[in-house]
Amino acid sequence: MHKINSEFSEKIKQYGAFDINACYNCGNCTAICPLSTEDNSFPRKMIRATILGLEDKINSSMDPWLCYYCGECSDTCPRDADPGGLMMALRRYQIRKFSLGKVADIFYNGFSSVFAWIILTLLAIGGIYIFGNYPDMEKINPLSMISLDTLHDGGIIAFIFLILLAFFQIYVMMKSVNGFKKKSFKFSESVKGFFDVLFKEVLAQKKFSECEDKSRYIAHLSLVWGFIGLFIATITVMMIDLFISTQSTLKIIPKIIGIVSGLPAIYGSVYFLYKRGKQKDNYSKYSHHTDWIFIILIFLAILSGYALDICRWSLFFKGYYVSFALHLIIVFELIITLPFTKFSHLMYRPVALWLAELKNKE
Amino acid sequence: MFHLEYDVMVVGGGIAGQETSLNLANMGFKVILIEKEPSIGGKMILLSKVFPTLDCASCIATPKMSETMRHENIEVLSYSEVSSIERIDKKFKVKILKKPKFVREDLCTGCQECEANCPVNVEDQFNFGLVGRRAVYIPYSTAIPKTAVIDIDNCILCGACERVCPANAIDFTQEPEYYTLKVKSVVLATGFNLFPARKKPQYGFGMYPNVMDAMEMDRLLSPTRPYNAVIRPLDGKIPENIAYILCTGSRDVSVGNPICSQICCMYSIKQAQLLMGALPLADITIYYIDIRAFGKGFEEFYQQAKDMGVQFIKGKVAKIEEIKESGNLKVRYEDIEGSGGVKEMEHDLVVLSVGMLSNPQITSSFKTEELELDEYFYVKQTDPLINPAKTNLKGIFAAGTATGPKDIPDSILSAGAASAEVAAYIRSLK
Amino acid sequence: MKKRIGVYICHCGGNISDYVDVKKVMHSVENEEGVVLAKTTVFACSDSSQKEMVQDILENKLDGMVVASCSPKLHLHTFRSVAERAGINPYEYIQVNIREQDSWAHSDKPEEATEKAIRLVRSGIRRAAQAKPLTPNEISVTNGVAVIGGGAAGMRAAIELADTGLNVYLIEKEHFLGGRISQWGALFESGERGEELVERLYKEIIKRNNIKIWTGAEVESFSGCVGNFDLGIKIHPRFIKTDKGCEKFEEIIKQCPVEVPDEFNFGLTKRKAIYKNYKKAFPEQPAIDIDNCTKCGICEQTCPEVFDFNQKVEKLNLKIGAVILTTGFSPYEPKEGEYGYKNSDTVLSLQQFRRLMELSNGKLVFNNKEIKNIGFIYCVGSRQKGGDNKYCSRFCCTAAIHTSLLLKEKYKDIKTYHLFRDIRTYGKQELLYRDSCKNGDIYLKFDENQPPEVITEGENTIVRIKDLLTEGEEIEINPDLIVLVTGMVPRNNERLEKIFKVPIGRDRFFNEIHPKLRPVETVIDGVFIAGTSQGPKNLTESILSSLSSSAKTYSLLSGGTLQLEPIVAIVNKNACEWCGKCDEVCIYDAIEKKEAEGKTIAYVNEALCKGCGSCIPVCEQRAIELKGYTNKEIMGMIDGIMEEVNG
Amino acid sequence: MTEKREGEFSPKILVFSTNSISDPGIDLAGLLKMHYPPSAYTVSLPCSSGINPDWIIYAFKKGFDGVFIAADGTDCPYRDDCSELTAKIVQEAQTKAQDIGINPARIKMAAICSVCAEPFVNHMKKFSEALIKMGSIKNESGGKDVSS
Amino acid sequence: MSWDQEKTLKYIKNKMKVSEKKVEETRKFMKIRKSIAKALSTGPKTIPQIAEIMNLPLSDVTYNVMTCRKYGYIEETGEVSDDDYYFYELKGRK
Repeated sequence: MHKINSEFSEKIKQYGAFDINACYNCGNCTAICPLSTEDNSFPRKMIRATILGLEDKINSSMDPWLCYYCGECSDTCPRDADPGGLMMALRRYQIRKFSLGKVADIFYNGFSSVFAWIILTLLAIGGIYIFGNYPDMEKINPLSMISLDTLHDGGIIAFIFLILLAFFQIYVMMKSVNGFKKKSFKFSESVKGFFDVLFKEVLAQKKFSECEDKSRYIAHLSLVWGFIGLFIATITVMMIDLFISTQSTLKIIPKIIGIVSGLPAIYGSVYFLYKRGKQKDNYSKYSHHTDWIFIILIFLAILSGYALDICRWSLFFKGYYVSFALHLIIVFELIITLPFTKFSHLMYRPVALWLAELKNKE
Repeated sequence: MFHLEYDVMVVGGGIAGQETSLNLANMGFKVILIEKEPSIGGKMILLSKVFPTLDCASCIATPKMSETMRHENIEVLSYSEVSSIERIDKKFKVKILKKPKFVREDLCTGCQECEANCPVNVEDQFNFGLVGRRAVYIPYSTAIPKTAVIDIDNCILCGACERVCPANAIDFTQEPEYYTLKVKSVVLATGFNLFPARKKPQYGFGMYPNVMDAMEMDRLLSPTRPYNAVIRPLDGKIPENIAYILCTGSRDVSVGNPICSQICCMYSIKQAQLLMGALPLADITIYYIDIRAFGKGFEEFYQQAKDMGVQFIKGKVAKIEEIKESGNLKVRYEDIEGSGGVKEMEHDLVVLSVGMLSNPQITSSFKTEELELDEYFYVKQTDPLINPAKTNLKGIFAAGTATGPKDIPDSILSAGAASAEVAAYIRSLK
Repeated sequence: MKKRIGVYICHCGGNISDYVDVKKVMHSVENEEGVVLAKTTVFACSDSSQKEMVQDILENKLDGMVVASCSPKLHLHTFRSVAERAGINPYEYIQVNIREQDSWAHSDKPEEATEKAIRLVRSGIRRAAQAKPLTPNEISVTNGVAVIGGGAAGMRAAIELADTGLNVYLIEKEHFLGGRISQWGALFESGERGEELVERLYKEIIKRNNIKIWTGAEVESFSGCVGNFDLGIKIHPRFIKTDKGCEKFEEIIKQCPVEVPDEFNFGLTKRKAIYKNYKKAFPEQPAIDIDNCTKCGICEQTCPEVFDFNQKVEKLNLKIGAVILTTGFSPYEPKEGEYGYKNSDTVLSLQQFRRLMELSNGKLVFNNKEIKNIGFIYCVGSRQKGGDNKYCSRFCCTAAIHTSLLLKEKYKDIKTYHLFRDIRTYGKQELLYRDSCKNGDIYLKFDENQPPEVITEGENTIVRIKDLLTEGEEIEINPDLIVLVTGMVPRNNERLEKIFKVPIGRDRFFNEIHPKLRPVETVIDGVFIAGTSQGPKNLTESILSSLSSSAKTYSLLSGGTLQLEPIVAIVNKNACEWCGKCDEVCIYDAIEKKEAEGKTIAYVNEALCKGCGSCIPVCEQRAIELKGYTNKEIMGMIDGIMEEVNG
Repeated sequence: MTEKREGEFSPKILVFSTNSISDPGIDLAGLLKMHYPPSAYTVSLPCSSGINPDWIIYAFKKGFDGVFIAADGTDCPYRDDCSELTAKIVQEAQTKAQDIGINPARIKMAAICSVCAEPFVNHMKKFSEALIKMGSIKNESGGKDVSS
Repeated sequence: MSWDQEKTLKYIKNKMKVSEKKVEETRKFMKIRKSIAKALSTGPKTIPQIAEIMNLPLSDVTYNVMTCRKYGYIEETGEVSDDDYYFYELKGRK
């Protein structure tokens, strides 16, 4: 027995999906969706749940994470109800819903998010100011600005914080989507499913590739691979610093990885920035401010990374340290807000895919 | 034969135009009927049978057509177009272009000897390209006037027709003729255009031969059927499993037509019933959003189809894929009321129940004023509740599907209404 | 003189020739006596075939013609006019039905169907051989049309007919014109209100001095035949003179002490014994409901000159040429307990609800409760599986959705729930459905076998529905008011049906002859139907049919004369020995006693004779026959069927 | 077609129908492709109350095995008492038939409305079966006059 | 009815040119017609069988076979193959 809550769809409209009420339940969106399957079909069921305000159904659904917003559903919707837009809106809704202590609310409210980002930035600057030193202006040595130990400790603290939060929020999500109820999963299947998702979806982005518009898939894949590369490069540099020597020539390897991975990442982020700016395709017609902040941060993170290297080569020391500080601030913000912003799809989506995989196995 | 002045000019010789002409002629008005095709009859004459009574369309249409043609108060100009309408005082000066048929109507006996000897083959527009026709042709066996016409764009000027014509009716010297007439009133019964199914690329119409539109299916089922059987256009196979996709091009903003065409549900149900008769072993599935069986006897007709075993599935088909080896088609839909979820079903023939679009071509003929259209380019009814045939222009009336989608009974009623309004208008001029 | 007969056997595209060997039929009959020519044709009804027939008749000097094709219901007139054009008397044309009653009925046995066709065609030939030329009777017609029912359709028809120069008698049962539409409020498409529309029509009507209106009038009798009917009407007194006005009617109505439930508002309010349906109802004078009047005399104190309590029931006899029935519909009245109707204070029909909307200003209040949530349940009384009303009422989906849009416009935060089976907003009405969805109205779909359940507990009403759009899950709503979207049912018109002898369809509405060929005509010549008396329609559609029937009426009467069917009884003067039995049995008073050639015989008044033939079997002398169905013709047909068929 | 052998006897039925009610009903049976014995032949009249009993006897004499009157019943457009009048005609014809040695059960009447396709088909089937049991009219004394 | 027939054709030939493409298409159709006739000369065949002999896409064959049927060159035998195809044969005429 469900009761109707017609306020709910109004609430969802804060996150986009303004036209969803126009839906007349023809099922075209579900049927055109290349990712929708017989056992796991969306988005119409989500539309229905939203219009009727069946929050349980929405809270317990993984569907928002399985959608890549190819936009075909919205392109062909006979009522112009933008079903894809709803899936995005529901994602935003769920990020809030699953976040610890509703912290994500801060970032999803236009008003409070301004303060949050300012405070975070100030915090980062303050951190550098407190824990850092005045850098060595004679040569380029990032560690002269902020010590290896500080970085190391900060990094570890951030990672522990992140991992705890991630586990907690994934736990919240799985509980919410009834992921734990099905005790019938076999352990071996779970593991296999995990690797399937890791290789097929995280690394190859197979589902994304099923969208009609392949350019988005390529851009996203570039971004993912670029990011993984950059991440590896950063970690490796720190590892070499920590365990070998800050002067080790080995550092050339992560440097090259970094420069090479930066390129696809730049391509990907520019692509999305451009598309969102142009607002032509359905998925880019409407951008929530959180979408903008996320993509801009990513872009700035990579850009500041490149600026670092450019300054280093051009021996523009001041520029180097400023970029370094900027890079640190942005990376800090990205990492620290990961569980509460759009970035969190990095953790939710693989889990959702994994759960969906296991569900299909039943 | 030709008066220079008429009481009424009716534009369009479909069922609404004929009915309007006949009504007015029976009241004693002089009517000139303009039809752009070589034969009057419009779309109805091409149909097989009509819902919900399952009368054969020709049985209803042909007597009306011949009565129209024969009526002493009606002058029919076929293969003609209205090129201009100008208001002069209380009357209209209209210019009509009579396209050359290159066949003398007064001599042609309709023996089709020319057709038998013409070497050219082009797609037959009255069979929607299912078969070919000659460059000289009679549109269909029930055509009125039943005289041949030469499609000069496709003619290779071999002269075979001219040589064999026993009546010496071929005349290549014909030129376009312009007539200037005075009329007191004009009725626009210009009908509708079929939704071009190609505009819905997900359905593969034009790409997959076994995806056809419903008008083609109606031709396959009609007494003058081009295949003499219901078989697939791909390979001539007798289909066993036929799908209907309703709302193709209707109720669909993505193709720019959010309104309902109001006939597709019923004609699909009709075709399903006819197919059950023609192919007793075939399975028929109708994919629908809402079944709109609203007219007199329609709901009962729908229930009858259900009882006959036609399967109705709620869900709009989103796309169709062809299976290469068999030419069969896989349709993808959400089984909303069934088990739920996306389903794929294989059919060996898919019929797209295409809707109606407006045919606003006539607007360009108005030279001294502008005819108002509605949002979807149908002629706007300015007083739909009380004077349904009235347009924004005094003396210009509309009937049939010119003002919006209608089925045949409603078109006929609207023609009746238009004739009453025209009669009142002309009387008011005195 | 022997007849020269032409025989045509139609393939009907294949409808006939697929089962009946038409060539064989042709060969079997071509040597029959009198047959000069026998042919087959693909479509006998096509223009070219018709032309060919005319030519054949002229060339071969034929004086009889037989076409074996479809049912005579379809094409008898077509071929009669072919015959006529070629100079044959149309009654010397015989149509043989080898489609409906042969090829289609016996498609399982083609050989036997062919044999049957041969026998049938032969019987047609025998009949043609005996057929006599008949000439229709020309009669002059009365310039007058009665329109029965003063709703929108009737009023519109009256205006149209008056414009053609006919005298129009508009007869309305109630004391006020306007019918159902005046109860409705804002109308779909233009937004014009029903009352305004009625006013517009009324003002047009009174401009025309050839329209006579009788309100409070009932039809008593109807006799005569097409072109010259007698219509007896009974006019109930209004007790107020319609030719006199008074400024203070409103006050007078207020003063009246009597209060009775107001039918016009479906009992939602009370009215006085002196009343108007609504403030601007037409005619402008109020009427007095004498059954409820206490004759206290208070009303007479103001404007005494307009009152006339001595008015009596008046009977009139109108001479008319034709009649249009626009008697409208009744809203479906749900059964007690149907979705809680009458059992609960929270359940109304759509028609009642529209009145409630009309009557409320500011807030929407019912039973002292402000209405914020409304549940509409569709298809109440329509598309019934088990019940009487199998049909779809056509207007109600749009009406309910339009209502919901109006509500949203007027009361911003009202919520509506629509429990439907299929949404049938056909044509441009789809746009209303779209707008309603966009407004946030919620649509829930139920299966015909699992209708929603209405549970009422005092003030609280719960509706449970298994929503097919949400995987059949049970959804509960808690509306303040439930509106049953009730369709149209035919009016309880039994008396009128009897008087006019109009045929009734399966849906119990008046039935037309054919929805496409003759959509506003009935089997009774000169009796037309229009509007919702014929079946559910929205206003525009009602007007379409009303105008159509006006056009047909005008065509019928405009000539001043009319040709009557010549199939009437005929008396063999020699055999008749007046016994009066034929006169006794004839209900049309067509038989008269007459002295002729020295003896008393029966005489048939051809204008009154309907050609039923009831007089034939009662005549012991067998002195009376029916033209076109004489003994010779019938027996000839029997002979034709029974002669052996030679391979 | 040659004379049918005993085993294949298909009784010939003459059906009197009415132009506006029962004939369309019989048409509808065809329209719906419902099958009934093809040896039933219809002669349509304005109204069943106008059937001359002599025609029925004549039909028997010409070799019809049965006569079926598809009356209008209450649907008659001419008169309300149509059924009663028709019943009287049937009675008269039955008496006459009996007088000349024809089984009166060979005359049957039923109301067939304009949509009564199915009832009509059932009547035809049953009547045909009943007539098969009665055997050919030629075996009855009244059916002697089979001249042609 | 006394005009010179040849003249009317000449008249239009002077007025308009026939594109080579149209003539080519007509030739092509004649060829197809002949090869359908040839394919059927050995006995009745179904459309897939004709297509195999003619080596043309199925849908083109259906269109052309049906056109030939319409103009009375061929007709169906009335028999149906096991896999639900009609057989077509040459008609006496040509």
